[in-house]
Amino acid sequence: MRYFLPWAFLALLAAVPILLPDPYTLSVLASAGIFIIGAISLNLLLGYTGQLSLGHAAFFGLGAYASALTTLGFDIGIGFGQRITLAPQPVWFGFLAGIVVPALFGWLLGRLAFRVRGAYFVIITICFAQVLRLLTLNWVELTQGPMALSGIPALSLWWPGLDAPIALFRKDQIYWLVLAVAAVAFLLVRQVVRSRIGRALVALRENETLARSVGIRVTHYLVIATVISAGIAGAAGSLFAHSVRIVDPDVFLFIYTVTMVIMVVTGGKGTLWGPVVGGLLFGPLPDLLRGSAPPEAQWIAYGVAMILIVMFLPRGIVPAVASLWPRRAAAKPAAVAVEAEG
Amino acid sequence: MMDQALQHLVNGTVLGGTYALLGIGLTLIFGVMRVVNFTHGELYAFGAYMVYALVSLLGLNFYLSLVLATLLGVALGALVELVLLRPLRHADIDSVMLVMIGAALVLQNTEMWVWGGVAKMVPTPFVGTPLVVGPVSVLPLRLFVFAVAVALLVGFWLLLDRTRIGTAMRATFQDPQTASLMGVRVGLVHTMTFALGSGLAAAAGALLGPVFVVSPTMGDLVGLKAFAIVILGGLGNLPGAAIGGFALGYVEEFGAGYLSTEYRDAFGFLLIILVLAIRPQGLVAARERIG
Amino acid sequence: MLNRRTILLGGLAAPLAAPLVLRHGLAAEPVRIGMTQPLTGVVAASGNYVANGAKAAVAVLNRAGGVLGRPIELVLEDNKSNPREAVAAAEKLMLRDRVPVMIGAWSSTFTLAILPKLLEYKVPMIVETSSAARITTSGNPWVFRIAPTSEMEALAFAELLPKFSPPIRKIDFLSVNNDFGRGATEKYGAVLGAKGIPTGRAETMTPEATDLSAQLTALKQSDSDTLFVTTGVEQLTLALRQAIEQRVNKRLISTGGSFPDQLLHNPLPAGQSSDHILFYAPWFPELARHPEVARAYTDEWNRNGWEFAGLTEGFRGYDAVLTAAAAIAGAGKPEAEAIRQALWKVDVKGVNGDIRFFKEGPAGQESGQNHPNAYVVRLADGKATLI
Amino acid sequence: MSPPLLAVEHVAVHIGGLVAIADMSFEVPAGRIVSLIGPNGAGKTTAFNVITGYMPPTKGRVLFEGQPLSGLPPERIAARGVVRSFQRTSIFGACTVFENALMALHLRGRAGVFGALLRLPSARREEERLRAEAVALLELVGLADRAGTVASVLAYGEQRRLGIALAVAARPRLLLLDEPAAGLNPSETAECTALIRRLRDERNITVLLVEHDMAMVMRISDTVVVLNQGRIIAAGPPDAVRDDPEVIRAYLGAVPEADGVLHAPA
Repeated sequence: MRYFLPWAFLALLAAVPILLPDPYTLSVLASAGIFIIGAISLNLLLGYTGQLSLGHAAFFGLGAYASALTTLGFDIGIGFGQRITLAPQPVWFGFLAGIVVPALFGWLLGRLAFRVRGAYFVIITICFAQVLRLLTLNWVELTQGPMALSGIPALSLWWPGLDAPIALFRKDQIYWLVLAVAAVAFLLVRQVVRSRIGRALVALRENETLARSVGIRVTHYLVIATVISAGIAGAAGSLFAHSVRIVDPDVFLFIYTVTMVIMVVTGGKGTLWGPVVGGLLFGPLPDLLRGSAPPEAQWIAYGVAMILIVMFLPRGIVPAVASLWPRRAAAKPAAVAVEAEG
Repeated sequence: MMDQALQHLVNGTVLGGTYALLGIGLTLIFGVMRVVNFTHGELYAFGAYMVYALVSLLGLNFYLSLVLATLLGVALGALVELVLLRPLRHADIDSVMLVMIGAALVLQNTEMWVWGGVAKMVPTPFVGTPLVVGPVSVLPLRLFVFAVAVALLVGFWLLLDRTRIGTAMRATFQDPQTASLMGVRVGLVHTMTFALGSGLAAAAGALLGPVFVVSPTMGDLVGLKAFAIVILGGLGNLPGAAIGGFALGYVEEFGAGYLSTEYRDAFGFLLIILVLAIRPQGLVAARERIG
Repeated sequence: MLNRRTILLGGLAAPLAAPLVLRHGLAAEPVRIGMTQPLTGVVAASGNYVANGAKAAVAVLNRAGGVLGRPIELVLEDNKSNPREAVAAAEKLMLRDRVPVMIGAWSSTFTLAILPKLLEYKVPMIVETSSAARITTSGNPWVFRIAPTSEMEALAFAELLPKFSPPIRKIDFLSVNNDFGRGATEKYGAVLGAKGIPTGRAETMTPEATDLSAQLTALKQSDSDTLFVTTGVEQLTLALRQAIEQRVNKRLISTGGSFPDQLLHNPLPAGQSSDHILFYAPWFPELARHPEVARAYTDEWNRNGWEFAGLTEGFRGYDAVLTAAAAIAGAGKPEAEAIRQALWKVDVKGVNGDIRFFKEGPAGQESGQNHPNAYVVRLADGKATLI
Repeated sequence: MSPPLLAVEHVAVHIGGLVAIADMSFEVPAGRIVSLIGPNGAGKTTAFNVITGYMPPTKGRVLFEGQPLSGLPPERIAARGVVRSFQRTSIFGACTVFENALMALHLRGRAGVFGALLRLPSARREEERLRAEAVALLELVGLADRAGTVASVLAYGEQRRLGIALAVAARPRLLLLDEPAAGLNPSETAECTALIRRLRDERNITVLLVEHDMAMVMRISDTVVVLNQGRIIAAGPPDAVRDDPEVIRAYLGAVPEADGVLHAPA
């Protein structure tokens, strides 16, 4: 039964474009889905390692820019009369770059930031995203700065026997693409969390001193988590770039990190389903409110939700709902699931 | 060449004064309450909007408006502390951070709702002609802003050094448990600290709003820069925050003058990453604290 | 550090759902004109002026009976000074509101972001402000620009060169870091360079920058006699004020048609003046090409109690709506393709002058471009004079 | 004679201006149970912190199997085979007892990122092995029937046993136990003593012990090292140390507590 439920849920989500072929609804859900992928990746850091990383939009934005620039190509001078030129590459190369580049930056940030903890760590991650925003804003030769990278091609599918690749333009195609990536991201995080690595992360979160005494290498595992998290967030950014088809430096804004944080915290950090639940609640909110309320109302609602959740439901919705079923609550106290499966 | 350097020095000093004001408020709040205050930038914007409202809409005197805006900032800070932080006094630092982020969202967007998205300008009684001394020129308004900022810094230091509440704050800063055993009312100290820190941010906004423009997003970058300032000086280190404020002023001004004007705002953040990579406790040793 | 923009994915969440309302057969059904402008964010002031101008035109036209015997409805969407939001707003206008013609989107960046969507959904757009050359040269047959390109503006300015005394010998630029500012730096530099006037320094600033002291200190070191400032109205005011503060002793000229209205209330210090390249000079409506149109526009504006200085930019929205209405009338029906055809034939008496489109861009898929007029207004001690 | 398993050579630790350890040298031969005793503030826990890498020595060095440990972080030292328990109860409170055991078995596994992400067969086999080891570990300390319980709700004595289990999980060759019997009643203390013996005899683990229960120390130790004010004042078999006049003087200077046990939390 428990093995079956997630698959039924996935099947239901996959059937949405058939049951409800309204393009507007689909595009709202797809946009929420991209953020849910971001939230799933943030949860690995925020929930499982317990490190409040507030620079997550950096990885999302890096993924978007890396993917867009690989697909569009670039030609930049690096001083001393030297140039770096990249001819436009196929979109899936871009998607790959959108995962690898943020992962590399995740490694770099992890090496640097995990030297400190607490408030220092939080601020260094914020600064990281801010530096990237200012870099993309000003390195016009590469990023077009505030003029934004536009004309990014849509992702496409091709298989043998097909004359030309199918570009994924339509809203239902984009929806399915996002759903597929989200499902893969969910499974990846689940695998990590239920492995020896995931146990090491939770051990570090619960008691770093004790964890070190049993031989868990702190920086090593925190960096691994950051790299995986950054790669998944980058994939979300790449999906964003190829579906909205324009990227501007504002993707690095703190507010987008905050959006993901709200999803994770509301749903329940350190639970696999938390970001999904939080994302489904908050993802479509801006579009539900569009037209009926000014954009400020949405952010005020986000802010109030954040305050109320932290004050009155600090573990989030998923653990609270799970505790309604006493059997499962006893077995899984917001920690890592290690009991035998299947 | 020398002329340009002198001008940058003057600009950096004037800028650094307000940065120091911002940094001290933030670092005081962290030092006493262990709260990373994400609303700091919004209090800055709040101060600026209050001056705009008082001067342009109510037609009050400019100087009086500055005082009132600062006091309103103190009141808003006290309110935030009582409503949000007091119930969370024993919560972990991350939860408090999340609540403060939520509060900042609410504050900024309320400002947006009330005042609209178009930037406002505040008329001042100062003439637009710069004062010229040798190769250097500076606007009287900026000089006034700098003088007030320095006066506030000195006044703040006197408050900490000479008054009972100041002593209580310093005691709580150093050791909250001992302070409460010695009869310091920690709750009151927290409210006062947050109100005072917020007041300093509002004062900075009230001073700089008329120099530049007043807009709902003006607190964004400033809030982040305030973090940069306190990290430069070491979190919870008051003299460090003042030094960090001036350091950031000079780094931005000279960096923009001699390296790149485009990356002006990035220098501070790059510096933070460098500082944390090389010397995580901040530029100024963490042991020097209040008093 | 928080920003209030609607969620990142507005572009994806384009409102495709069209309300299933039967539109045809209702006599009083209004004709919709879509418009997207930056109503909030760093260039909000200009965007609001242009939007007001459009509202004024709709009011004036509706009093005169509307178009095709139906009232005109302006559907206005905020693009929040952000290209991504511009796409979202445009998609909402074209797909949910089903507007047959659009006006937008102030900045070249926002307009360029929208262009592919015009091709995708086949709706014509009248570009009222954006100056980047590639808007009309990229082969998009749905684009009709009434605003001048940076180059047209520079050429118009070059004709006024003899009126400057002492003459302009060497120039500097302080430009916002986007198509608008970069275009001005490039085109004015080239056009004036061809006239033997070299460029000294060219500095840039991000759209949200407020402290420009570093750029100005650098510009002060240059031996040029004239500084061109190109940016939105808020930053323009800051730049001029701070230029005086930093004693940048050069002739100050703003380009692009923005006018720093705050300088009317809070003038620059006595003896300081600034020159502004404008496309409508509201102090002298009688000098406009069609004084009666300019008068009607100014009267409607003042009736609403909007800020006087906004007139210098608001005319863009006014002229754009006049153009759209003329095209709808010419098409005989509010349908996108018919309006596109009709736009090639319009001859509108606008506030700026006559609006007619000539073809630009690759053959077979040309965009429309208008040839507007430019004025230079000198502002000193809060008073304006026409040069 | 082969080198001792652990050799502490002229270690000194200065914290701020204070001297926590002035000059300390002692050895722990393989297969023995060595106790480190001394009154409050003698520097025992500081010694543990230095040996296991939580604190750098100001002077001197620590050799394990003839190789220096100084400068290595705790997790590396654990990987070498030196693991400690903590004075204050230290467990992963929010996790179940079984999860605690699995987490502590970290060094017994090798699976990396790809094994985890791709669920390679080798990684799955390893998981099965680790689960079996976890069961065995919990049986060793008598907590097998509590496997599904959240650790924070265990009784105090059970938490202490779990703490020891966590330290033993990585199969250290040298186990450092910091006051394992503190707060235990006499029967629990007896169980604990038996457990330590079993660890040495069955699992071949050498033990360095800090403990205040003198009866337990005298019963279990092969060698007793006495610290006072950061210096070693005596070392030798329990009987010899018990009668050492300097030791008696040092302890009479300390205040015996109501239960007759000398407490010296460092």
